[in-house]
Amino acid sequence: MKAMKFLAVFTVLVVLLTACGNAGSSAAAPEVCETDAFGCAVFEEGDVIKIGMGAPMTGGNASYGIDISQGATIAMIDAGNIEGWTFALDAQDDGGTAEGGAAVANKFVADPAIVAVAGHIFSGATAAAIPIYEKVGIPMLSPSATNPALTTTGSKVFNRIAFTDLNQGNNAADYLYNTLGIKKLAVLHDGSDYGKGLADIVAAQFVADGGEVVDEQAITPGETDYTAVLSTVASKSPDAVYFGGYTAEGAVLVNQMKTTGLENALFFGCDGTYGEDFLTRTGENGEGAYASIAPASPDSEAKATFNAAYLEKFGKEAGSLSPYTWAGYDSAAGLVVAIKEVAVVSGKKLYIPRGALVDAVRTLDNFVGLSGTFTCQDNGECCVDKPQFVIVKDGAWTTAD
Amino acid sequence: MNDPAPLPLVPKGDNNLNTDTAVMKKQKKGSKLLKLLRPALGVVVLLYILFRLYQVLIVQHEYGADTWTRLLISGLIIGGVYALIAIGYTLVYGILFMINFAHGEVMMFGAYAALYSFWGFKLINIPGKETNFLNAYPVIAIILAFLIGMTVSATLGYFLEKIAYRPLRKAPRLVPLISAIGASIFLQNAAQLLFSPQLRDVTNPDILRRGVGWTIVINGNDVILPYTGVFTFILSIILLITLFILVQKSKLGRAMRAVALDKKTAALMGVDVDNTISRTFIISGALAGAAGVMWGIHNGLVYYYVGFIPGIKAFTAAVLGGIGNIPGAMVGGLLLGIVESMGPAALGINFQLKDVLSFVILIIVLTFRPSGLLGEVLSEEKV
Amino acid sequence: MKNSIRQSIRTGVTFGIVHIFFILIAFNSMISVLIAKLSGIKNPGEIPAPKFYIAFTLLMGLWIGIAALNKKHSLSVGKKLLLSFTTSLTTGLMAGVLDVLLAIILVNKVFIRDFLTVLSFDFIKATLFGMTPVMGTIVTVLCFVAAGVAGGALTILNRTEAVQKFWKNIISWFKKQIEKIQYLSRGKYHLFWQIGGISLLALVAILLPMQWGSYWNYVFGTVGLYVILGLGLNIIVGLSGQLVLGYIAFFAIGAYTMALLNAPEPHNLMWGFWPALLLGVLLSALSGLLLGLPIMRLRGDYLAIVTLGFGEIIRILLKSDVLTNFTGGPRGIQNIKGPMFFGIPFNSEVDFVYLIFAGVILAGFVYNRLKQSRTGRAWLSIREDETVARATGVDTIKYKLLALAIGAAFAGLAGGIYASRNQFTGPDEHALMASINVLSLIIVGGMGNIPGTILGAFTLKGLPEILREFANFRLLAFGALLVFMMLSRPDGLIPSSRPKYDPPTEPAPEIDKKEATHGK
Amino acid sequence: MENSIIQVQGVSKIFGGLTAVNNVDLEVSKGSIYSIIGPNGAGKTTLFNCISGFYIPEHGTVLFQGEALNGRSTDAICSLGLSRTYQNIRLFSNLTAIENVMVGQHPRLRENWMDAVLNTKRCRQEEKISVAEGYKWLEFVGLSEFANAISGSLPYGAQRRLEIARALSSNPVLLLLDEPTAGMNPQETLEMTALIRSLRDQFNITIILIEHDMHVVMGISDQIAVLDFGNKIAEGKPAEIQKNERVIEAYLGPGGAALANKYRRKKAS
Repeated sequence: MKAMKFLAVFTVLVVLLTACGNAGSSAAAPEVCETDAFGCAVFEEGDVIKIGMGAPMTGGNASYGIDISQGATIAMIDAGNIEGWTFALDAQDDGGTAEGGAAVANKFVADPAIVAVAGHIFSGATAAAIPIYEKVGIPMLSPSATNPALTTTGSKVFNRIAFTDLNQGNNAADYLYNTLGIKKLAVLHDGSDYGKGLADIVAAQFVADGGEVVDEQAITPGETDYTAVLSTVASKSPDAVYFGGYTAEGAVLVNQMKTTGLENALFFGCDGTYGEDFLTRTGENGEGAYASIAPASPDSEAKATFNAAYLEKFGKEAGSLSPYTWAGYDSAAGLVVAIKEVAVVSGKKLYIPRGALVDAVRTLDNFVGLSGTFTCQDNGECCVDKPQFVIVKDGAWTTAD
Repeated sequence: MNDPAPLPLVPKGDNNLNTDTAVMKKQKKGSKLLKLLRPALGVVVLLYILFRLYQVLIVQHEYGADTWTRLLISGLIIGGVYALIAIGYTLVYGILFMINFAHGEVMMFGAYAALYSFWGFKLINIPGKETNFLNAYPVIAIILAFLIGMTVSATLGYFLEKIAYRPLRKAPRLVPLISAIGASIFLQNAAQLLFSPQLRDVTNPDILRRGVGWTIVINGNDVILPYTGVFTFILSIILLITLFILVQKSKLGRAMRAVALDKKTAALMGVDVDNTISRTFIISGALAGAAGVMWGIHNGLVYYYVGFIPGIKAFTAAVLGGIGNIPGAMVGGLLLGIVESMGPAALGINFQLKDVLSFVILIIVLTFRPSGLLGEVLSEEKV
Repeated sequence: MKNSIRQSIRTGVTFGIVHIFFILIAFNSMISVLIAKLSGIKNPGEIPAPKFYIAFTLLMGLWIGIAALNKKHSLSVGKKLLLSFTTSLTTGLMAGVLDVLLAIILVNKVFIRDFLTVLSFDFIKATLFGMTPVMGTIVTVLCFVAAGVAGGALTILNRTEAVQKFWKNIISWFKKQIEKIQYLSRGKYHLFWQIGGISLLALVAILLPMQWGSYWNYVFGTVGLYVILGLGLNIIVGLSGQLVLGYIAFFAIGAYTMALLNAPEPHNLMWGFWPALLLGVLLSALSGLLLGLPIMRLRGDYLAIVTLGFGEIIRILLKSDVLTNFTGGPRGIQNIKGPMFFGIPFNSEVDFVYLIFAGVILAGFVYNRLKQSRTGRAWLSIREDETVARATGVDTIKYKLLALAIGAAFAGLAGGIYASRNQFTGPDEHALMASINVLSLIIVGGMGNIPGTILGAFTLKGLPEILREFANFRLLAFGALLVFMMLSRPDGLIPSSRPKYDPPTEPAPEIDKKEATHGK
Repeated sequence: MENSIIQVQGVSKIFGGLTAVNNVDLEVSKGSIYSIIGPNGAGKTTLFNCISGFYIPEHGTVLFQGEALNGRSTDAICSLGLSRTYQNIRLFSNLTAIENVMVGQHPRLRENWMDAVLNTKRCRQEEKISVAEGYKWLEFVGLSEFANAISGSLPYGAQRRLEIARALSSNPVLLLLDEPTAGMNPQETLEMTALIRSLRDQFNITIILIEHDMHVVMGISDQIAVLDFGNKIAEGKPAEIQKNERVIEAYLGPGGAALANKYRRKKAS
């Protein structure tokens, strides 16, 4: 009898859900669409061109997702239109996990209006999402997924403007050893794939350069008291502390270094600890802290206007939620450039050949964004120039010589 | 004697006894194995720990006395806060036998209260003086902040109980737990939507600036004893003792203990059960609020997720000390704090593994004292 | 009457607080956007036209008006209307006060978003319906009162004989249909109906995955995996009554076995799907035993916290530097090879849905068989009263361990499939929240029965997907629903019932002392 | 000792300071009904707990059919053929009556979880049998029409009988009944007495029972032991016990004997 009742419930649910999730298809189209590997996305009058974004909007990492999506939203406004067809961002919550990432990816795939994805934000979600986009030819341009393995799988659709750990790590180590003349380095990371990857490379390279790594420790992210770990680091009396991770923990470390016998050691962060938030949270403790960022003029015109727009729209300083605000803008803007490149208008309809778009993103060349200038390689790495090093001087990030 | 069915399994005569004794012997062996295994496991772990301690302390001799002092300090401070939150769990558990999963979120709102009240005070300018209320009258400001924080959290705790738990008092044991989990998810996201997911720093009054403190010189290096830390620790201890006295001496305390023992009888004796439970939630909420404010003052960082991890830790601490037992919660909290700060250093393992360490300690303690360090030992149940 | 007026005002205040909360989290914008979309506007933007805000306010008013008359039957129509009026007026006035405050913020250009982040000036303008502050406030109050009274009127109308009769008819009609089915399925066509029902189910299960597109395939796949998990945890919590909070650890063990044996990095073993799955199941079962051995003496919440600790230990170790070379550390493991099915690659979403359905059927089958057996009864007796169960001859420790091992094995199965479907697994997939989800789903669905577990899985995993329309409010709504469900149905959506045993048809074997006793 | 089924030899149980059972000897001959009486707190239930393995006595041994029970877990003891009921009813109250009885049969059955999953012949057979047996025992205690009712919801008397059925369903040799008629009205008491007697007569199950109701005790016991403050102060046939001075004092306090005699004389005249 249960079987029958359950059958009823089941069928009802099935019908309900199928009603929600049915996909459309494209109509007759210009020849590009015939030839294109994945066909075209078609837009009627008044439709909007959608760019997807999979990001953690809830849970412990929500600030990243929300901030990056907000940055991208402004990119949508700046994007203008293609003969009347405007752009819109569809940011979905993937919780930063593989399960969420795959769910969101499948949702985007089912939505014909989604032509490209700015993201995902976290490497786990991205890894699970790539194969799904691969099948239907939706290009990705991730602002922040740094896991090196992502670009080694020969994916056609995945690109990123984020630093690879290798590039950033090696240069940072060399800079520490050669330019700053650090001999004894302590390496910390937050146990995330980003932080750990970076820290490991820095440590290895620093040793290769001839320096000594006196201590390598991992901290538990999301906590607010790292005095214990810092004390043990202090007992090794390093000249500098390298930290691979994000501002959330980086700022706490900088503050607590002062009370744990590391007041004379130098703090060297990464692009994860760069941003206004670091300054406000560390105050005078932050003076003399380093960070490495993508090569760009940190205070360009565009950036200033963006910051103003961001503050106006979201009531927060750009970069106060996460260091990736500008990267978020860039990933969306870069996709817009690619889309404008390939979009075709014929007979009151807009056609976007998906295959061509995938190539267009992969061949993105010399795209000047807020967080750097990007040229995508064949493997999808778009940020390959040497990083630029910045230091906090009188409460502001200034280029270190 | 002419039915086919039961013959094969209803054993008869001698052989049945043999089979039974055989079965019994097997079970006996099994239980003996268990009896052996538990101490064996404990011994192994203990030996390993001792070996590591020997390695680190004697052989490598990595850290000097100054480092140990620093570790001890940070351990005590964090432990004090844990203890304070743990009390909340213990009170509620002792009286309702439910895990108030949303307790950490209650604390989080207390932290937000501290953040905003300090900001508010900073905005109030004192006419004439070149300063603001926060720094002009820091003591008043701090007291006010605590009052606000405790009020907010207490109110939250009160309504939490009224809305999410009270209707479920007769329900199966796990139902209130799920309701609590729902409430916790709700509160977290509510905070995120209200106050934005931004991570923010509490601006302390100057007399309690973070990262400043008395300096003691221990073998050459000066160890800083941060003001905020000392403040936090002393205050939490005071609060704990006050609460202990309250529960032991006051009328309310008696009522609480009565309800904890037996709701029906307590009601018959004229104790207003609902009222007592509400008050318990108010008290535990207020304590969580205080913990939140201290968290804000000492650690500074406040965001919507700040309550989750301490919540779990504090619950661990409560169980470690013997849940339902107030001194137990204190001991558990301090022990957990110290294990977290000194343990990894002492065993020479990565600080990433400090939670592993604390949970292992928990498991060991519970395997030998199944009701926690100070929990009353449940003997074999009376029948 | 005076009393009920006071009560109605109290209700009004409550709703006022709710309304203010909604405004402060910009819930009204979200609903307005939804309304706009429903009314056919393709891209309403974050802040749609004022009329949709008015619509939101009206909806709130209606709700209040209806709620005001909750459990009020004896009163006369006029009084009922009065009640709904007072309630909605109270709320309206509170909303009005809020509007005034907002207006002040707007007029003086106070920047308050550091404290309450949603209160941008555009938002405030929209909340005041884009009118002048005074007008906006007045309109708000009017909306509430009008809608409130309308809601009251509706309720009254709904309670009139005719309407009630109408509903009754509909309900009774449905009841009749169900009874018909029941009758048929009981009568001599019983077997036919069983087979019919099951084959229909099978047909649905086979046809739909091809039909409904990869997204819903994925969602249903996830739901299926959680059904398996739920059944496993049901054996531990539902049957043998041990509260285990670290259940996801076993899932992780299954997933990592699959990943380590079938991914190029870090070991490149490539054993293939099926052996890895089997090994994963065995390993999780084993780990269940190992966890169980030392802690079998613990009961209730002590067990809960210890197992929670176990879960966290597994997660942290998987993530830690110590094991990075072995488990890939925080990066997790990528490019996990999908299964081969008799030489055919078998890894599209649809295939996996089938695979998962198969897993669900297997799990349900095993669960059912166990539940209705000597073993199952032993577990239940332990859940009911461990001491007495022991004295009744049940080797409690053995059976508790057995429950842990089998439950863990289920988790291992789910984990293996999960890893190879996502082609990725990492330590943070297996956080505490996942364990809690599984526990919630079996309790929400109704402890200890399969339909309940399935429904629970739909609620816990399907609902958030359906709630995606709610954007950032998704988890907020989810948490609220969780509480609400527990309050409204403490025994779960489908409470379990005890199996019935009919008396034996052949004459019961008479009790002969020689067999019935151990005596010599 | 050929005829005795259980021998309690010098058993003592001490809680902290207080000696609940002090060096008690009992010997129960097979097929008899043996009552243990004594004022409240005399240590009767404690003695039961020592015999059935809930407590491990500090001194002394319990021999059951010649085997020492010391240190054996309750489940092992149960599967030796010794089962019991409880002073405050302890049913599996969310299970149905029949399920309770089926759990009771646990030690008799050999089916394991693999059998259940694969639904082997053994499993099917044992399931059939355990239902049949279950109904048989419910029939015996007169509850077969409540078979599928939730046991917690049964009336008090029925619960007592169900508990006995559960104890019986493991085919015990020795049955310990802890106050079987407590809180029953005279009618129910009579039924219970008859039930206990028929247990012995039909199945030759030896019964040790703790009881306060003297009519019951005197009515059915072959042998009675009296405990007071943990000591066995008397043992013998009902008639002897009724006359025993110490017993009367134990119940009525010092000088009780005289009082009792007066009372007897009144009744006589």
